Amino acid sequence: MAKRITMRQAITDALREELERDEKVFIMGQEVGVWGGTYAVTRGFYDDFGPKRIKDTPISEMAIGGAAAGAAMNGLRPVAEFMTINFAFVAFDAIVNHAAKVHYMFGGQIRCPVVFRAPGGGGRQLGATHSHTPDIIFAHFPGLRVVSPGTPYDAKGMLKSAIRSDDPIMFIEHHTLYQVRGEVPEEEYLVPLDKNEVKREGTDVSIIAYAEGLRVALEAAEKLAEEGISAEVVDMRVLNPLDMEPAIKSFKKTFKAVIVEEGYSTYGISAEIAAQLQEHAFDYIDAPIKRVGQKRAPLPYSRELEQSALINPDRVIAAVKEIL
Amino acid sequence: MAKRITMRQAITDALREELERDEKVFIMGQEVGVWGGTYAVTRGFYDDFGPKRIKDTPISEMAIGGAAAGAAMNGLRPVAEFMTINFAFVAFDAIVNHAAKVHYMFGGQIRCPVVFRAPGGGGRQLGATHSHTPDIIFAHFPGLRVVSPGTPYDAKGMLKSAIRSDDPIMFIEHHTLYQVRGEVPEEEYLVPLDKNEVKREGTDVSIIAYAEGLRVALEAAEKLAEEGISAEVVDMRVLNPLDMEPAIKSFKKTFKAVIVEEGYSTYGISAEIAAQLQEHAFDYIDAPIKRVGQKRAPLPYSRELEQSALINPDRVIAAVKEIL
Amino acid sequence: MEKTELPEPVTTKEMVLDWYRQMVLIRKFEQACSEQYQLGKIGGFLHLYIGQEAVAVGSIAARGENDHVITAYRDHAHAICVGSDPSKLMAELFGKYTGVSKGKGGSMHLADVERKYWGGYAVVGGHLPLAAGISLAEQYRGTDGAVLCYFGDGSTNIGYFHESLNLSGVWDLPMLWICENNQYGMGTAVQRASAAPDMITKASAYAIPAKQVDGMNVCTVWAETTKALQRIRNGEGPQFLELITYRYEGHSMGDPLRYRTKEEVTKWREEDPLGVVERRLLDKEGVEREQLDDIDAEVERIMAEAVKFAEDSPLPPPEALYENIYVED
Amino acid sequence: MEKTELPEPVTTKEMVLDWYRQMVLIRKFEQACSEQYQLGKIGGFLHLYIGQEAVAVGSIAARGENDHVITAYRDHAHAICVGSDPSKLMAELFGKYTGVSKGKGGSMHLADVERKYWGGYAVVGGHLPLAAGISLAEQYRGTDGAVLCYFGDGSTNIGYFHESLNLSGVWDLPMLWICENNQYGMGTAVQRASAAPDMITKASAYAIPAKQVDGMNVCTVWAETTKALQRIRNGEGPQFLELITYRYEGHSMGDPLRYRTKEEVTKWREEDPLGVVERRLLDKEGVEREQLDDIDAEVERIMAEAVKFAEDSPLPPPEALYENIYVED
Ligand SMILES: Cc1ncc(C[n+]2csc(CCOP(=O)(O)OP(=O)(O)O)c2C)c(N)n1
Ligand SMILES: Cc1ncc(C[n+]2csc(CCOP(=O)(O)OP(=O)(O)O)c2C)c(N)n1
Ligand SMILES: [Mg+2]
Ligand SMILES: [Mg+2]
Repeated sequence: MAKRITMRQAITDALREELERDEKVFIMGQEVGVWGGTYAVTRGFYDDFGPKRIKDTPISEMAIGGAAAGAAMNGLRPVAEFMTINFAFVAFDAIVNHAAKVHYMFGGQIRCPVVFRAPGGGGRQLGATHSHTPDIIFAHFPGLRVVSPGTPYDAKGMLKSAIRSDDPIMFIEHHTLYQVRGEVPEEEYLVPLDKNEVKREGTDVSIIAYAEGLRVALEAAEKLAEEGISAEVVDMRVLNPLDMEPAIKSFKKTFKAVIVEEGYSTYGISAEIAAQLQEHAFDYIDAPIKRVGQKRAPLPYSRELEQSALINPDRVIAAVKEIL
Repeated sequence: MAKRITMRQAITDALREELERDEKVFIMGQEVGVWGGTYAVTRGFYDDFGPKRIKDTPISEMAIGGAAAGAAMNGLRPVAEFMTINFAFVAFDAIVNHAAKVHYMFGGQIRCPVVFRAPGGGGRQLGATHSHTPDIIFAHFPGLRVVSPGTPYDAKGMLKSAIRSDDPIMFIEHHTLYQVRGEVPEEEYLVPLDKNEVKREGTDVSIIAYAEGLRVALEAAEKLAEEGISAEVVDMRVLNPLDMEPAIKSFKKTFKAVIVEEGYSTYGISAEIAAQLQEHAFDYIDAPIKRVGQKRAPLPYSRELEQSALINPDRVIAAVKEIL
Repeated sequence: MEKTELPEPVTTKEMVLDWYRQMVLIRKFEQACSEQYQLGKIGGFLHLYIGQEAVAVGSIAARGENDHVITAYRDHAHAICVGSDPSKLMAELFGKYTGVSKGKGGSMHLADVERKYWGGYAVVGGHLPLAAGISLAEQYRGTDGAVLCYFGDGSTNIGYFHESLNLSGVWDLPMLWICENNQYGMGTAVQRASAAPDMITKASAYAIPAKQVDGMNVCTVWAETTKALQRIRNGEGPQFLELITYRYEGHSMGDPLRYRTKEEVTKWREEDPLGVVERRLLDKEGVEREQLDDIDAEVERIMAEAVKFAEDSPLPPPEALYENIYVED
Repeated sequence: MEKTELPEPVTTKEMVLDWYRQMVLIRKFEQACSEQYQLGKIGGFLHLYIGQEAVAVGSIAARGENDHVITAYRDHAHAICVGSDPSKLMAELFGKYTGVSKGKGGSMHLADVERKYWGGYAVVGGHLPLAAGISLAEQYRGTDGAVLCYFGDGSTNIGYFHESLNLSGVWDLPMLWICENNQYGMGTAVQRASAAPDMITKASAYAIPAKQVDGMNVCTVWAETTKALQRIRNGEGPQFLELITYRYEGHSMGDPLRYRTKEEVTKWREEDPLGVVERRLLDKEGVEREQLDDIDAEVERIMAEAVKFAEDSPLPPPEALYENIYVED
């Protein structure tokens, strides 16, 4: 039995199920309690689980990042929410230089099973500081698992796996996806944190994407199909450690690739994917590997101007046609 | 007339000359004054220029980053030193979300001519948190100029240009280079902040690198020459906005490239370079573009183990031979 | 540094009338924003200043010509107080090219640098070190300029606050730190976010003289700000004011308001800063009701114009996306 | 929370003797490190604790079995106090696989989690929120465990300090914040970095009870720490101790020491914590000189062993580079 729910609901369900399953799991962050979460992801949790399990924090990102890591080191399973990923910049050192390092630096004595949740992305007219898709600045660092689901099914299954994992995890949500609906089974399931996969089969070109990029890629593939172009869409929901296998396999089948990400493709996630494709599937490369990402400018407030900088199916389709 | 000086001396000379040239230039940072700089870059400055121009700060990276930006906004020319680039993580938001954004976000009303100096790199047995080469996490953001010189000549000329530039600049030094000597003219000169260049001519393969990577690349090229292999070495000292032209030109000549960087090549600077080469010079690509960077692990303390993770000429030579 | 006794600054009828005008303008501006937001003309986040008008008006009225202003994302009022054209402000909120920030900043990022207003900043606390740097530049040049830096009660819990106030103390910067204590940071009441009983306690950790002030009375705010700036110019170092006030509306549009009671809001509305200054004018300054009505009418005209200007203004051209990324291109 | 009066804890001769032993062991350990560093056996940064021994020994002696310890990079002493094997500590400094952190951490990153020692952390202030989180876990489980978190005077100026102490106050965490005020942060004297006159003033910004303590007298340190921990267990919330002490050596190896005078160092050496405890034992506790000599000799043996063990231990195997990056592989 399955139901169609939004990505927001899928994340809410995952959190609720894990809170109920394991007493050690708790949530901390700004406005996650009384307010119910500024994206309403934790609405009702405060009443149902109480202040011990659902902790409102001061506006103190450094302490949120560090205290969540410390609680994890000492046996709890914190899910720390950054109101948006932009504010995780303030906690950057706590995340990449503490949570991500303690297991290695102390020779395995310490484990840090913390989950950092953070919604990111542009398109909401929030201006240059509040619209980042900075996923690569986290994926760059070994020791930190970085995942970013693109469907409600994956969001629920991966978040549950993340909470049960013994490693520190950056769980990146793209807020444009919160309203997107998808099939989610009634019964419990988990999605692994180390496997990427093909989300749509095709033969002419590989469109490699994740999160909001995946949504755009699937839409583009749909339109391309109408024109008789068969695009395979590979989901890169696991960013670090990066699982390239499905992408390489797909590329060896289609000989052509367009990589799509919501953030800047320049110095972005897609740069690494392109670099690995040409290196590991060199004999199959038939055309330049294209990248579609946010245009190389800070995001402006003005709606039309901001929209002009973002990815969309047409830009993906244009890129595909360039190499067909 | 030219003299042979170390990179450290070149940076010291650049700072001193600019302090003398322009009253608006001042230096702030931890231990830059009384101590003389923990890397001795500002030794003697405190006595010569006094506490107004050479400002010791508390251990407050967020305030160092933000106050330097604020002083720049209001007409001064601050050179803010982070003792090491690892501590710039704490100031990450101040650098990429404030200094790098104010000009754009306020429609050009504000200018922020600040220079952030930060030495980085591994190889000194400082452990996982103190050994980063995280250049990409800064280069990722438009609005922030990111440069990283590999020779004393460039270090001096680029730092002087940086101090005179009206844009915020991340000036990244790799501490392994401080002792390296090179020719520097007695008379004043500047090196532009938007031009990369060939540092050694060759015909068989392009080795593309910067900073410590450049040093290693040049050493590798030397050894390769002894074996009759002619490597062209391209210096990518300008990381953002990225000037790809010399690299693409070189690649179109040699059809082969090995990219070298001190940091992780995975999700690193070299990923972007590889991605652009295959895209912009597709018809010239003759072999997989190889990357040589730090092995994908946090850096350990133990000397031998740490050394085994770092780049060296032999790893570059091996990569070159794989594609020749 | 010894805390000197300063004479009580005296207000004139003209001053108070002008403050009334500004406060009405702010309130009507915010109401217009709210309407235009409902109409979809304004996007992004919108944080209204309604209820807090006396804070910006009274304090900015006290600034000298070399003094600077900088604040957070709740920044419309401060722009109006420094004298920015309401039309250009509204145009900015409409995302138009004629806006103060060319449509790139929006509600949270209004600035008017010609008027020494460095703008609104949306990352909590991020503008505090900028303020310290701006004041450092004045000190460096030896002017008598100071910086009025506004921030909320919730912002005092972020590292930026700590590092910036300490730096201002260590470097003896001409900084006036102004905490707009409106009782909440989003849905979090002060005592749920701050271990300290009040904001002025925090200032003592940096040996910065601090005073709690009634933020609903524009005259009091003006008087205390005047004295604080005087102290800075007397060389007594950075100063701190905690202005007790209240935000009538939600934190931003779409606030579920689960965290406070209607009763609480009503209680605060009774000491509405506009009512306070109105009573003062009518009862103490001998101003006629008509005079105030004229002002209200004038403000209505200004706001009607502002909205029309915003409506009629052009959007930024597509190439504006790439303008102002770097100064040198 | 009312501050209760607590009885003065009383020491026994055996306790003081043991503290003497630990202090001697720390000093000899640090001296050995210094020698081995000169010999090139130890690399990276090396921060010695010489002069501050009474702080770690006296405070950690007061901890209960459920209490945790965490500190910064000046972390050898704390490891010795929790009972870590000096041989495994020295092996870590030698970068050997037998070291407490398998040679991956080095001097700045010693840890011994079995003994509830969470280690040394090299990013200034970075371990303060970790400490808050560790204590949160104890509170969450309802144990009587508390966390002793050590940090320097210079570290109180970073945002981490502010956010962590405030959080401990708001959440009422079982935290004992211990400031090792050794007068300098690298070359920066306290008053050049902190606007506040002393460290305890800072604690008041979080409504955390704080006390200044003579950090050169191990018995005083023990007594005050005992009481502070008692207060935490009584439910009086987080506590703060400022231990006045001094570092005799440079900040780390190769410190040019331009920032202080020989006279100042001599003055402080006169109240050498080892001298203080020695006099206490000989004059007040009726201990014989021979007894102390025996302890010194025993420590010499332990240190000789430690260095030999480190020397003879194997380096990490090449594949260790990729071990412990993730728990699940
Ligand atoms: C670093 C950071 N964390 C979180 C946020 C989200 N946020 C925006 S405003 C706000 C509340 C600030 O409250 P306060 O400082 O009291 O100002 P007020 O809104 O009451 O004027 C929060 C948490 C942010 N913008 N920046
Ligand atoms: C965030 C950060 N900034 C700067 C440094 C460099 N640094 C290492 S120790 C130190 C001084 C710390 O002084 P204090 O807290 O008093 O401790 P002490 O060394 O005196 O024990 C500094 C500035 C660092 N490690 N981390
Ligand atoms: Mg508030
Ligand atoms: Mg110190």
